[in-house]
Amino acid sequence: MTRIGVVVFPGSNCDRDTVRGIELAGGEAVPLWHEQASLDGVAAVVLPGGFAYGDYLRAGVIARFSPVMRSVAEFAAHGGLVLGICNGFQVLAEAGLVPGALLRNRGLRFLGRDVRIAPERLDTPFTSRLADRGPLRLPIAHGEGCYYADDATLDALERDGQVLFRYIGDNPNGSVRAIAGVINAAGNVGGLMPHPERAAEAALGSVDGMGILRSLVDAAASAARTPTARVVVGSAA
Amino acid sequence: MTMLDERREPAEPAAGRPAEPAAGRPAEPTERLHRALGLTDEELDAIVERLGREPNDLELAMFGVMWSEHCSYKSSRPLLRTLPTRGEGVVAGPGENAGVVSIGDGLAVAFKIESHNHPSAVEPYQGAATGVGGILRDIFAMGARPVAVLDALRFGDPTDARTRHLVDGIVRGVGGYGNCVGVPTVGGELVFEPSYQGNPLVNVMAIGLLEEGRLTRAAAPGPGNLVVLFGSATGRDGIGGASVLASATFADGGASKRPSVQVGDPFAEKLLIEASLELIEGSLVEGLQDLGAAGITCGVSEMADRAGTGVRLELDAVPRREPGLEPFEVMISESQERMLAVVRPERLPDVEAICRRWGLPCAVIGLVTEDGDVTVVRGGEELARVPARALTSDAIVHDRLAAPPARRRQAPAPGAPLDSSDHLPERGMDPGAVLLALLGSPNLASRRAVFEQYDSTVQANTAAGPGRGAAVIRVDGGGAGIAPRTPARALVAATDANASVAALDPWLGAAMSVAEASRNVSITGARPLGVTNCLNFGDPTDPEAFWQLREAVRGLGEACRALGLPVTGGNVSLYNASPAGRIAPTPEIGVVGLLDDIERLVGPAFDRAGDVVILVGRPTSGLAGSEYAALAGLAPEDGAPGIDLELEARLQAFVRDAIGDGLVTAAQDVSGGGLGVALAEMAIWSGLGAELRLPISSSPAADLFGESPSRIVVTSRPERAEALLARAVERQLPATALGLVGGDRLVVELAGAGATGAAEERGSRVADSVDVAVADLEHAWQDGLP
Amino acid sequence: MSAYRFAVNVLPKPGILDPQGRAVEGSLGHLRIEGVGGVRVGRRVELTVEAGDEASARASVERLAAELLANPLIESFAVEALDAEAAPATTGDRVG
Amino acid sequence: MSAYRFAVNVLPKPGILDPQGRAVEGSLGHLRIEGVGGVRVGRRVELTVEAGDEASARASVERLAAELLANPLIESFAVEALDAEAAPATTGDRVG
Ligand SMILES: Nc1ncnc2c1ncn2[C@@H]1O[C@H](COP(=O)(O)OP(=O)(O)O)[C@@H](O)[C@H]1O
Ligand SMILES: [Mg+2]
Repeated sequence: MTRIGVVVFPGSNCDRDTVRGIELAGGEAVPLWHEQASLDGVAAVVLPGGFAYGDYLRAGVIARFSPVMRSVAEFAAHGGLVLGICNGFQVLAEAGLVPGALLRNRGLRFLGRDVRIAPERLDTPFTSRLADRGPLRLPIAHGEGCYYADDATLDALERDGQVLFRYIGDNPNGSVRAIAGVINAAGNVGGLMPHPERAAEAALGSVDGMGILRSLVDAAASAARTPTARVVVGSAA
Repeated sequence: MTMLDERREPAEPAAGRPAEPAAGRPAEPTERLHRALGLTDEELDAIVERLGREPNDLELAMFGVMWSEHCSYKSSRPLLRTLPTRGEGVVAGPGENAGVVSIGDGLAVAFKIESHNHPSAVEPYQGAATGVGGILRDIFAMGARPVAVLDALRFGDPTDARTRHLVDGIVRGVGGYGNCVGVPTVGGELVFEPSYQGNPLVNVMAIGLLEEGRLTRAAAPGPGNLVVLFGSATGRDGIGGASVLASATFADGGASKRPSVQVGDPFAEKLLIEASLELIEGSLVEGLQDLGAAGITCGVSEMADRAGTGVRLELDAVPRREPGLEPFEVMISESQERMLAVVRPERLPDVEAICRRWGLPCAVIGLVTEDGDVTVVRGGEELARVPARALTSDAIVHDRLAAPPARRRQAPAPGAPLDSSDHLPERGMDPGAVLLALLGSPNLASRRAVFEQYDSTVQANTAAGPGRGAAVIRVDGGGAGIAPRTPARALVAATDANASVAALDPWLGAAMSVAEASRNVSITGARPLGVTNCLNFGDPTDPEAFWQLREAVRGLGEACRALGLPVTGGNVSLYNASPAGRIAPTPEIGVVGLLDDIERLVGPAFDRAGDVVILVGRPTSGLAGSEYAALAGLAPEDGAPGIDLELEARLQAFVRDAIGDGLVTAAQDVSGGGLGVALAEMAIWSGLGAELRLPISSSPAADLFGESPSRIVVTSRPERAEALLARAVERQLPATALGLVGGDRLVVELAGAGATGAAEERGSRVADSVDVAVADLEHAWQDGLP
Repeated sequence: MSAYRFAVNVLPKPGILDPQGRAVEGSLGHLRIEGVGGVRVGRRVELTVEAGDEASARASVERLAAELLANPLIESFAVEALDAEAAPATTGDRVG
Repeated sequence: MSAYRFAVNVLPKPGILDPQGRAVEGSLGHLRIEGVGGVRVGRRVELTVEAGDEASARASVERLAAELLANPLIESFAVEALDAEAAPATTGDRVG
């Protein structure tokens, strides 16, 4: 089974949910403690939701300096697959691994509700298993999810296909151009605010998140098969 | 002066008590001090008796906090003893940090509700936040991983600016803490009632899951074991009224340096949860206790008392947040996010390693002894020595006076014939317009604006979150580190308090609260396991307020016995009053139930067009205390509706069994806003209308909008409806098929003698039926919160 | 009438727990910054007041700070006069 | 080694949306405060640095501000020297 790392920062609180989501999608989840520099040879890394280090100053900012994140940055620089969910997206943005910043929600309140997002592309490691570009219903739960980048950056993102998801209808946090998720220029690092791992079981109301998780597991599986990825993983370890 | 926790006794001499020292007692400094610390002269005498000498200042400070109402239950203890606490599966009951009930397969559920009313009135955000933090610690101190929070909130006038400020801050505080620690807030209440103006209620319930073998007690067994403090460092938080002790020694008005407001650090709490559970998992602790009110004093004395041991504390070993703390400050500080563990010496290195891994300071601050005393030493000098018992189980108990109010309304006996003496404008009313007004009223409208500020789905086990009846949390679907099981089970939880009825009749209000909370659990198909409760009442030295408390506890106990529910824990909050008077007595009830198969969960929304709508139960008279009466601005003279607890028990068993047998497709209980609102919610939540005909017993208002208990609406597939109705008859429950689900309007035609003529009499266009588009119902309901 | 620009610095009162400050201190190790301590995290609010003279402008700011910007139970504040120049070019609608 | 105390003022860059600033402006009406506008809400972090001289202390603070306290995409910061007196006794207590 493909091994996918789930980083555990102090204050992560979706790590167990993410482990479970990855397992439901057919992957093997490997917890990665924030103080470890080794990525244990995983084929992909997920930064889960939560409040890493309390998120007190600015969401995600302190996490960026942890030993594990230095390795994740190196892993990503060598083409390793990284997905950030909610707080994980904030950490990626603070670390500069994806473009833009996540500001406080426009309404200045934490928001926990279901939203609809639609993928812009189906040819990324995070969306390949989605059947079409139709909307997915996923929960959000964040206080700082207002995506921001300046106009020039946004234009470039749109041009280069780096917008991963957009909110459909309700733009809950005031994100510019209704952006709910982005990928980096190389296409191996992605982040989104909604929680696919909380929409992975019918008993809990929705399985719309499974497509994203399965895409990741697929992409990780093929990365694990390619020798370059192995080298990368080894070098990060 | 009052202290900033739930201790609210006036520290000044009570009215009528002489301010001068009692006769025969010299006016020494201690004499004045004890009153400033909230202790009466009688209590000081009791302390001297227990010690066999005068206490010193530090000891007096320890007694001051421990003999507060909040810690000692000195007024309520005799009443609480009357509650039924034993029941199937109860493995920990009152007296522990939280109640624990076995749910089979080696798992157990821990749950408890607690108030943080006064701190929230003073500083809404931090008060509510630390309220959440405190109750969570009670749960994981038992060895349980917290899986859900419910917040029951009560405020005064919803349009008042101060109320808005309180609602805003308290809701943000609950969310700010719960969201960060990663425990979903899955339910609760939001009620507006004038008596809470100036004294909001913040009652928070938490639920946790544990492997039964990991059940941990808050005891300090084994002399020679170490007492370890871990978590945040100790500062001057929550010193409050006791800072009089400082001004005695600090010339420079040091009291101003002693902040009473406790600030919560949910990040620290999250680390504390993980570290505590890891310690328990590794069998590294002999006992674990959270520190809350009365801080270290409470923690060590309770742990020692439970084990029949003593604790010798080395004061200087306590890690400080700032220099210069005085001994009494260290001993009673209410700094948040701290835990006490009792550890065998050989396991200390492992304990330290886990704390270090989670970035938590940890220090050995004392030793378990055999002598039964809490001893405080500093550098070899003994600063205090008090028997642990004297601080806790042997604290003073007061026999308070109870007196019913001079004039009180009686509830009609159950089954009393309905009449139309309500003096409400029911004849000639337009029931559709009343229904819309009720749906849009502050107490019945959608609470979305509040619960959307909560993370209700973290941990990925929430099958039903806030907003639609009871909360449903999956137990063993494979998440939360619990082995998956097929079928997966679920916990179902609800809180309720019928304070408006309790204001008329505290016995009845408490009994109805228990019935309603339990009913909300039963209608999902779950079997209620136990009750936790938070008794929010007034000044116990006021005989009328104490009578209210006594009656409510009696109602609570009787209802629990009738429904077969053990009371596994709770909390008492007294002195709830504002200058305008005391609050409506508020017996907040939390019920947790177990659903054996989450796939069989039945929800309150209509399920499918064509389903048959059946009303089980029959309305009884009495509109007093209803939302309808509040809306009409009337205080009906006919009293509140009564309750037949035996009928209630039968009704709940009926619906659980019918759901278990697959006869039910939706179930909703009739409570606030009556049958009309119950049906409207079923329609709104499904987007489906219904075509119904309601036989009126005699009064359209009582039938449609009355809130008499023991009624539920169920739906079934047409082919099962007969069986369901027959089942009701078998159980001697009145049941009426009202019509069918379908269409996009809610139509309720009022039929029978009581209904006809209302329109004629007025000679107007007024309708004898409800006929409203579901979209309009939804619109009124969605936008009703001011 | 002239425009005066002020800053209001709001900080947790001494003795009050400051979780943010603690979090920053906790992260210093990872940043490899040494010798930093006593971190307190608060808010800074900058604003412009139109008033007849600086004294009355300052009085408005003091009131605003006491009633809205700081929570007197747990925070203290200080008002600081800034160069009027420091006013940002545009910031959105002026109210009041 | 001496102790130097600094403040770092972090504010949203001009042009960046500042909903908190708007919220403050929105409540001015209720408070009946007139003539206030251009409100920007940011953070203020006060801290003490032990260093050989002020210049090297300031360099540490600048680094901390640039890397941790402010996000250059959306915020700008300014470092301000304070009286060493202003240092609170101690605060931090988290280990590791
Ligand atoms: N209304 C009540 N009904 C039953 N038990 C109660 C009630 N109030 C308090 N208790 C029990 O008394 C004990 C002491 O309560 P409390 O001091 O609030 O506990 P803690 O300090 O752990 O929060 C607890 O076990 C609690 O469950
Ligand atoms: Mg406790």
